[in-house]
Amino acid sequence: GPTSSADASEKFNVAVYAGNVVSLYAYIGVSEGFYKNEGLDVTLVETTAGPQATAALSSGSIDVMLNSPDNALNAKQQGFDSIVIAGNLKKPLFQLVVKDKADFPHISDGYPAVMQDVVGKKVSTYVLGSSIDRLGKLLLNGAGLPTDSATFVPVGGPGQGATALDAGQIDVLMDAFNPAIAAEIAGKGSVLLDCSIASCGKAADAAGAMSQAYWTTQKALDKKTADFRAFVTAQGKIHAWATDPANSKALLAIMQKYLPVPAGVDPSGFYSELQELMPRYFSVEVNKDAINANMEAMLEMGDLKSPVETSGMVWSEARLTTAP
Amino acid sequence: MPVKSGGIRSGLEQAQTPAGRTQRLPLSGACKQQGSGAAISFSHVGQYFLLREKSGARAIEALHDVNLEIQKHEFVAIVGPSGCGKTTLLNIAAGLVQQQFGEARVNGAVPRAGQKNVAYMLARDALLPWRTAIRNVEYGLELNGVAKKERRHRAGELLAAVGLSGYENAYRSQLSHGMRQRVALARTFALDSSILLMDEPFGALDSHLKIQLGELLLSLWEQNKRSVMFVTHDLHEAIALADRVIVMRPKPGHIAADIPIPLPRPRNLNSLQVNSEYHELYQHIWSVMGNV
Amino acid sequence: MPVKSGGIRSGLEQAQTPAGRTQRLPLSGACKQQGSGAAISFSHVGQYFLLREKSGARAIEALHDVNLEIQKHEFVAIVGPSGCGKTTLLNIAAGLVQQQFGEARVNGAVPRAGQKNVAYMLARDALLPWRTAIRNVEYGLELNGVAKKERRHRAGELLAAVGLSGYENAYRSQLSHGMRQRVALARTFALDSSILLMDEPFGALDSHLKIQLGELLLSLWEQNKRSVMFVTHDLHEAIALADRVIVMRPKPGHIAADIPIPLPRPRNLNSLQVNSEYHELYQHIWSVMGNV
Amino acid sequence: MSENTMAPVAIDPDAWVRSQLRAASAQRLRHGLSVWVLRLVVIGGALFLWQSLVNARVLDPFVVSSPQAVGAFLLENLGTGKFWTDVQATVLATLIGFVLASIAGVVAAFVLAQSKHLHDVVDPILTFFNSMPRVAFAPLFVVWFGLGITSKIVLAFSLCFFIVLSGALVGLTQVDSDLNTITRQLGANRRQHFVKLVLPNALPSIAASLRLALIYGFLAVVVGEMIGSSSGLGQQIAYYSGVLRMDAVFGILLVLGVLVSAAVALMRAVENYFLRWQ
Amino acid sequence: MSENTMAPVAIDPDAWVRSQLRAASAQRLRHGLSVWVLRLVVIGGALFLWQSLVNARVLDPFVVSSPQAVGAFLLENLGTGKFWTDVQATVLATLIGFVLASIAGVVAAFVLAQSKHLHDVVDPILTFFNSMPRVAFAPLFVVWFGLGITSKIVLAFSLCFFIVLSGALVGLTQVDSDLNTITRQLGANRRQHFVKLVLPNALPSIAASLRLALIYGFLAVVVGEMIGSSSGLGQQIAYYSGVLRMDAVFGILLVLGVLVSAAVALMRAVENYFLRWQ
Ligand SMILES: Nc1ncnc2c1ncn2[C@@H]1O[C@H](COP(=O)(O)OP(=O)(O)OP(=O)(O)O)[C@@H](O)[C@H]1O
Ligand SMILES: Nc1ncnc2c1ncn2[C@@H]1O[C@H](COP(=O)(O)OP(=O)(O)OP(=O)(O)O)[C@@H](O)[C@H]1O
Ligand SMILES: [Mg+2]
Ligand SMILES: [Mg+2]
Repeated sequence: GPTSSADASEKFNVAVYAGNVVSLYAYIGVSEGFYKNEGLDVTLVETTAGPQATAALSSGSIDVMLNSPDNALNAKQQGFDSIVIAGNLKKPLFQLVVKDKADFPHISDGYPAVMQDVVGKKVSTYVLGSSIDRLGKLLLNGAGLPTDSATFVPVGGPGQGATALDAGQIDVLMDAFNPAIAAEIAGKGSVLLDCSIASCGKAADAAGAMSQAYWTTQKALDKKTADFRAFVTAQGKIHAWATDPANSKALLAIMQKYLPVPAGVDPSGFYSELQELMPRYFSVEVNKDAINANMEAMLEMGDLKSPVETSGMVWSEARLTTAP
Repeated sequence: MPVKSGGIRSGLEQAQTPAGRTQRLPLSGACKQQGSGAAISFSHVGQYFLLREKSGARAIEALHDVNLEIQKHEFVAIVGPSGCGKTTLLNIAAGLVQQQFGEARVNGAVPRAGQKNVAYMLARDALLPWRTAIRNVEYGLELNGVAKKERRHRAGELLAAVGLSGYENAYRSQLSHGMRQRVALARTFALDSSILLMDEPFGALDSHLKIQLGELLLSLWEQNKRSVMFVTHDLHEAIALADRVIVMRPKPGHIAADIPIPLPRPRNLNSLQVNSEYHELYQHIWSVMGNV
Repeated sequence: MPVKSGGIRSGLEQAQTPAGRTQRLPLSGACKQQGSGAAISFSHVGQYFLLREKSGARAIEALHDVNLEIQKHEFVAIVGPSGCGKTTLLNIAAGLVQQQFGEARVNGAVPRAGQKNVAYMLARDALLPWRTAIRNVEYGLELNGVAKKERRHRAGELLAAVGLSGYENAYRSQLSHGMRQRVALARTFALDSSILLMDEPFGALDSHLKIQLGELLLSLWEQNKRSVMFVTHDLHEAIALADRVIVMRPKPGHIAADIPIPLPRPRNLNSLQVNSEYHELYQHIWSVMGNV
Repeated sequence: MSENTMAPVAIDPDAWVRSQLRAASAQRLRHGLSVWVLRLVVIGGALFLWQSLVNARVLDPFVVSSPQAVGAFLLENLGTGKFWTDVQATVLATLIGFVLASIAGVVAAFVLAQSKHLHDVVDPILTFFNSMPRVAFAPLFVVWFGLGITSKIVLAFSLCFFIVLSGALVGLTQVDSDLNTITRQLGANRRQHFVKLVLPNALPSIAASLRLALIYGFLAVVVGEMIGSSSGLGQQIAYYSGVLRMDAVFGILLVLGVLVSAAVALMRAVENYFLRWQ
Repeated sequence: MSENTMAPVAIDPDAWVRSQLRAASAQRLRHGLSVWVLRLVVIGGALFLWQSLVNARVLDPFVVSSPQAVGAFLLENLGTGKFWTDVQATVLATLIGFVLASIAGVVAAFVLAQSKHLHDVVDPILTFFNSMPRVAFAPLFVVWFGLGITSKIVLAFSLCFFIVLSGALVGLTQVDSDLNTITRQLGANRRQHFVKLVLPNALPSIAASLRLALIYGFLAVVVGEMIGSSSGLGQQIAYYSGVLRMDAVFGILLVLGVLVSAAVALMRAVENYFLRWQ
């Protein structure tokens, strides 16, 4: 209950993606003691896929999870009381990397022109139906191309696409930016599209504007309100710390610890690029519009059968994005 | 001394009627009462086995209207050609096969596998390969909760009695054929069962050992007032040991003769060799058997 | 007719010296030449087995300085008490056991398992349980590439010869003990091996069948000029069938006597019963065996 | 025992045989019926319990779906071509992997059964490879063998092979020594010794391991498809669990269960034919 | 054969026994040595090949890492407390799941071996559950049993149980009928019949299935940890493969292989002790 926040250590389980840059703030929170300072004894539970974590959330074995709005919308439609308490990303997470630039003559023309080159190619995705898969289809859709004009190949999860690209199993790697950067630095390919820099079309930009956030359930929220309040406070402090240039050395150390450099990749280049890109992505604000944009896109693509009531999906105490 | 009962008569009677296809109707009440005092009784026992062939199946009549009573403390030997149903008859008494026709009784009750007081020695040794000789002899004692020290002692004595001291720790694979049979024999003797069913127990032994172990069997039989149903191929052995010799014949398996052996007890098996009555009995039964 | 060789003499010689711990030095060249013409020869064969006990291990001397020659077309029977090494000797001839001392030869060569022209009939039936009786008899023929039709024909004939027509399609589990042994016998006879090694082949059979199948064995032996090494516990059987009876004794297993059987051939096994020479031989060997 | 057990011995063996055969087939029928009735009762009971618990909100349909929803999903999808294409992809990959692994497993077991020395050398190395979680290799297999059927076949092979090897080794090394002796003595060459004695003797063990291997073959292919594939039931499971459609996930698992059960039943029938002597 | 095979028969049986025992232990030592040398040659050769192919750029270290890199990773991490905590978590979950499944599997096999009817009813239902890819259930297990050790134990159990059941059933139903008869006849009750006859007779089959089950128990736990866990080697594999640290992935797989091999070797030693009569 609310009084329990007085306890020095309140058990609090947070599901994050194993070794993915998206989990960076949670890693900072644990290693810099931000959670402890708020009276939370946080255990990070590493998972590889959102649905697994959603199941764990429903059982109460975790308290909060990193999730994308489309997963949350799916869950909501199945009768699950998803609710977002804090943001995490403000840009689409992924980059597109291609093995051979020569096959992509429009590479310098930016979106949407480059998408013509993707037609007929094999594009990696984690699993069919995953957020990254959906964003890929939004990119095609936004460029006026049918969603099946490229072949989406599920490679299992983050990181595995890089090896598949290298082995020639796919032509285009679509992945979270740390594996994408790694692939590029290791000379496995070149960036085709980075939606954190260039616009990737209205729909994709909107849908990706909160591509990952911290989600929980209304039931859990009612039970442990004070803990969630403490968690959100900690997220704010983490953001402030991470974006303060004074902490860049400590941040590098955390990255080195939690996001190890892949084999065959130059560490200095990898970390400097990570550090440079990182501020463009992270935010602790919740973007209501991103939830609605996601829903519209999903309705259009048939991933949702009917609209979902989104008004209750944001916690009243969450920090909201101020309109741009 | 064995009690001579109607068993002999009915057996001989049976031998005189050709093995017909139709047979007597249910037993009379008198016959039933007779059975109650016997150690083992079979009345009108019949047994078929199904043998599948390429085209359909056919019946093997392993036993046909078998009537036999073995009294308490009687030693009955059964002889007869291979396949005449001797083992099947033992199996019925042991409760391992449920006869299809007629009735069988052991100590007045329907035979049941694992019945107390009945020891069955199979024609094959059936030693547990993962146990040493002495632990095989102990097996029955162990199953009946005899304390470790006592059963080890008893097993050691019996192994010595069958001539196997020194082989206590040998596994089955390290024993000769006859040695295995002797271990099985020791295992059978280890329990003081009042009824012994024995299927060619000395089949793998040489004549000297046969005599030696025959005398061991007779002494155990006399001490403990046991009843013995003893299947053998060796007519000499049958006559030397038994009170009655039952001759069976095949196709279908039936009792052809039931011959009392009036040799005096206790018998010295070595000296029987020079006993003329013994040789006469042998010639008589041999001729009965030869009429097949 | 069997050729009498030095085998007898050396065997009797052996019987006269007590089985000592030290023995003769290597064979002379003469002895070696003798061996070359024999079907089977053992010279100075010795065999130990290791028996592990709780405390350490001990040696069982299964064979001690065994010298024996079996000539081509000779029928040699081996008798002796259980555990005296008869099966071990057969196993050496069959190439299944490699003797530790001395030399063994079969048709002049070192024995080898699976050697052509040697048939070994084990004391246990060793039928394949997933094959029917007739397919068990065919087994050896099949392994030697005999065409299906021919082997089926031959197997059928042999099954009939051992009294099992009608049981062609029975599995091992459906046969009686003696029937299984007869199937194994038919399997052994199916191949025209020139050397037969037989370990108590009639052990599970009644006396009538023993005579019947003994005559079958003799006729096959005479027709095909085979050599037979025949282990049995039945001294009557040994004398009735063999040219020579070898008496073995245990602890350590050695040859105690080698006795020629000068009964005329061909022999009618039934009429031997009334042959006085036969009975004299029996008494003689029995007394030799009794001296253990 | 009542009077009628003392009835006269049967009059006519032929009639007895006929009655026995009739009784046997009636018994088989009765047995089959009672077995099926019981099975249906068990299954029906389980489904009823499932639905009731969901209806009573003891179980959360979000997590465990419900028989009704699963049924609706199956009704809708079982007819579609896409569904059967996926079934085909999964079954084909499994069968190829399974058959190859079975042959290789039995052959390897045969080779290892020949030489204790070789066996001792190779065994821990095999254990070592077998002990690595093959599922962790699935992405590597994707890289090495592509996203198509080959990588699933390899994954299935890598599981089935060791199961068959292990089961077959038990069977192949447990030959009765008398049968061994007689077979060698009758002049069998190595091939005959294996084909006529060792193999039939090992059949029960091999059959059991083949059944297990088939099951794990399906499992491997499905997991492989879940991890990286463009078709197959596993890919469907991954997709539907990604969009939290538990009704669909359960529906596909149900189809898989039925498929595998049917395959196993078929294998058992073949096995019973070969082991009818028992 | 040379003259010396015709030497006099051994003089002293005691001396012969001693020489035999000496020869046997020397032979064991020689065998052990040669086996280990060969194993090391095979393993060393494979490592050398791997490293050379990477050095020659035939294999890409990005994809397959290299023995050197793996070694470096292990050197760095084997000493750390975190690593051993993970090892402990994985081993503990596996052992608990394995032991429970072994007992349950043998008991279930025993029950099914008692009644053909029950067996016939239950068998397809068991097959059905066994045929469902348990990995697809991992999220459900997480819901039911949490993210801690329990869900991994359950996953391990769900794989091991069926492997042990299947192997034990083969062993338990293949009892020599003579031994069966004699044991019943000597007055064994049900428990004794099982403990003294059926169980020892089934030991080779059970032991083989236990070995296989242990291996799959590890696999299940690792996969369970990969899917969602806060500790364990599987979680490490998921983590490092997400960040493309193939050296770490291979290093952890290596550690797993060594762990499981050691466990299997231990089981084999126990097995040999019990089966020394063979
Ligand atoms: N389980 C069975 N299935 C089919 N037939 C059987 C079965 N058991 C026995 N028989 C048949 O019953 C008959 C009698 O067999 P049984 O074993 O009683 O003979 P037996 O007198 O003991 O012969 P033996 O002296 O050879 O042991 C034989 O014809 C045999 O084939
Ligand atoms: N594999 C073995 N390991 C240990 N000892 C053995 C082995 N084989 C045989 N022996 C021993 O060798 C001796 C002779 O055995 P063998 O089987 O040759 O006797 P046998 O004369 O055939 O006896 P039987 O008439 O009982 O069959 C016995 O003391 C036996 O214990
Ligand atoms: Mg019999
Ligand atoms: Mg012998």
